[in-house]
Amino acid sequence: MSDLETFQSDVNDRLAAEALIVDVDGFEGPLDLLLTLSRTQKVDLRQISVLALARQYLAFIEQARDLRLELAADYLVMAAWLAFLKSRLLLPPDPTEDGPSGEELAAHLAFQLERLSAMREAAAKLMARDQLARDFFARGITEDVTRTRRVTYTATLLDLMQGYARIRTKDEFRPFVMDREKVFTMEEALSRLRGLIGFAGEWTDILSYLPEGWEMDPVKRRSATASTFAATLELAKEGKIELRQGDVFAPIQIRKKDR
Amino acid sequence: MSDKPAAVEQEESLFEAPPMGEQERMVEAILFATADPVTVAELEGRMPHGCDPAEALVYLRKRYEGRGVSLVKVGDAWALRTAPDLGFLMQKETVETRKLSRAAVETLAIVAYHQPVTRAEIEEIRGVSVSRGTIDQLIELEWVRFGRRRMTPGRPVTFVVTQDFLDHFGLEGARDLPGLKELRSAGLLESRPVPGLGAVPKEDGDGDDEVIDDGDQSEMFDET
Amino acid sequence: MSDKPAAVEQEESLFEAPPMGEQERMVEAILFATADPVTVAELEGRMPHGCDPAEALVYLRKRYEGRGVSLVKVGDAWALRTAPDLGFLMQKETVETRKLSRAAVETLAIVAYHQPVTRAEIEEIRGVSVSRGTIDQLIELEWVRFGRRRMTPGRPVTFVVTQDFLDHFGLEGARDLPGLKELRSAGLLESRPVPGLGAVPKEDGDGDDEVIDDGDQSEMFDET
Repeated sequence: MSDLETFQSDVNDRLAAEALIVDVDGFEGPLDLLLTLSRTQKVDLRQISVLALARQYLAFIEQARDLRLELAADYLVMAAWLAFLKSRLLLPPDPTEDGPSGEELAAHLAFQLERLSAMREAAAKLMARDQLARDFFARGITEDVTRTRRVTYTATLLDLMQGYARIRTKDEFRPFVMDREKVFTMEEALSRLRGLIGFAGEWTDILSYLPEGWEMDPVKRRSATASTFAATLELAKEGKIELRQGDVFAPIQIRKKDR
Repeated sequence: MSDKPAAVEQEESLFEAPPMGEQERMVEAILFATADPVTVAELEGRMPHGCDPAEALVYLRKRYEGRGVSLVKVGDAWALRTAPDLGFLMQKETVETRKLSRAAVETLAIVAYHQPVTRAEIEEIRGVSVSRGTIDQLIELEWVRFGRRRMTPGRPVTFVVTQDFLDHFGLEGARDLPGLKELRSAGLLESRPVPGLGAVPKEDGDGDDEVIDDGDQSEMFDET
Repeated sequence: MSDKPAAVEQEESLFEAPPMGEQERMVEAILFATADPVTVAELEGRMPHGCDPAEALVYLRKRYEGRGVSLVKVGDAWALRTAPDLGFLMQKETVETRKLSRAAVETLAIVAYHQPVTRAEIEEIRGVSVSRGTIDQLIELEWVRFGRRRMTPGRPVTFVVTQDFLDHFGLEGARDLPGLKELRSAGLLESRPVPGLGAVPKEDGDGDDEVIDDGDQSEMFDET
């Protein structure tokens, strides 16, 4: 119970601290956030001060970052870009430098915001229209005169595409049993090693014990390496071999243990 | 619309009923949109208080006299029906549609994506032999037709899709068919890791041809 | 249904089209018989030889003006729909549609206003990646379909809105989208290149004559 209380007060502190900060998850990306911020300037989007907007955004990100370290990459990329834009807008243009001017970049950003805002309004207008089966209706009794009975077959584009996808991705589908083709089991590795260690009088790299045909394909190689390694541990436990490794990540070597 | 004189004798009611012209419109709309014949009582229940659907029906019936549609009584209910003498126009309405079989869909898809394609090639891609009936059916549907013969030994016949096919599937051209990658990104095909590119396919092998879901590496700002 | 001697009458006027009043009845009956919009071409195909359904539609539209049902144009097809002001009578027929997410609504609007539009362009406008389910949902609703590929590097697939979309929102054509003219004159439907990234080719530069050409959706935007 007291845990819960502590938790509760933590949450309350956090909520208080974030009182002015809208949860970043509530936004659909940096452009959405910028659009919301721009509304506080209460001017036509065409007259918006991109510099002021950049400052607001950076301040927002700074603050949000203090509180939530997991702030998304998109937002940080936008923050970096806006910081760059801010400096371009503040510093006198360098005539030797190529590339778009700060004003051009700012104008483009303003355009993007205006366009997004316009699309939002358009979407709202669209949804506010009278809609079929809600405000107006189609014919309820469709004709059922059955005179000529002709059978036609139908399929949707979706059927077609999914059918195609099904065929083309067939090779990717590996049911469990098939998948084992690329798995070298520890039992297999053990029986293979048992047959071979008789020859391991000298220290030899365990990788030289990988079964033939398993060295090239990365998936097979990984599986065979792992099972072979596990098998050597098992054999070492049984006292049949010795293992050594010179250094971290150095080759692991084995040698037959003479009794 | 309110050209009709309002109903003469309106029952004493708290609210004034709409003018008869309006009531006629209402009855018309209800009969048009409802899937079954509608009784007077039901009309009354659906219309504003004080309406007289029976009277509106009289006007409506007169209005539709001699038209392509007429107001008919079905038992004790009313419905709008196309005029009996125009039944011959309805032939196209009586088509029974069935879903295309999976074999046919797959064959059709291969023709669309690989045209011109020979029968042997279709079989190679599908990994099963293609029955004669399947291609015949597609040809009969006029979705597939013969293309030119391939200039290879045996000069096999090829298959291509038709304009009817494009029309049916709402395509501008066969080239506009989305590729696998696009299918995937449009969400029409569950994305799954490509073998050899890291993640190993999940080993819960559920069936062999259903797409395995890849637990979705949800993008942070995924919309819902 | 009774088999009136309509067929007989039909034979008589083998070379003469029925009078316009009769044609109007036929169009009316055909449109009454179906819930889906019917194209002029289809009307023509079903009516007796020599009929002019386009003209009959003009009369029919006038006849239904101000009535409970009206004749509406949907793309290049026609349908009868109840008058929107009577929607309140139709609670029983109302179909609860799945509520679209904000992302889906915005994506739909972008496709409608910017069509043909690529996925990358949608993302550029929204400033966020389009999740798989969003376009999938719109395609499933049959409001959005694949258009032609853009003739730019990568030949990306484009999206356009469908006749069902027009029908659903009561639009005669895409050019009747609310506020379209204003948006266009404000330059908000242009795809402006990001400064410094050079010009991005916008329109599908035709000239690729291999593409099967047909009903170009750009005509939806044609000013008449």
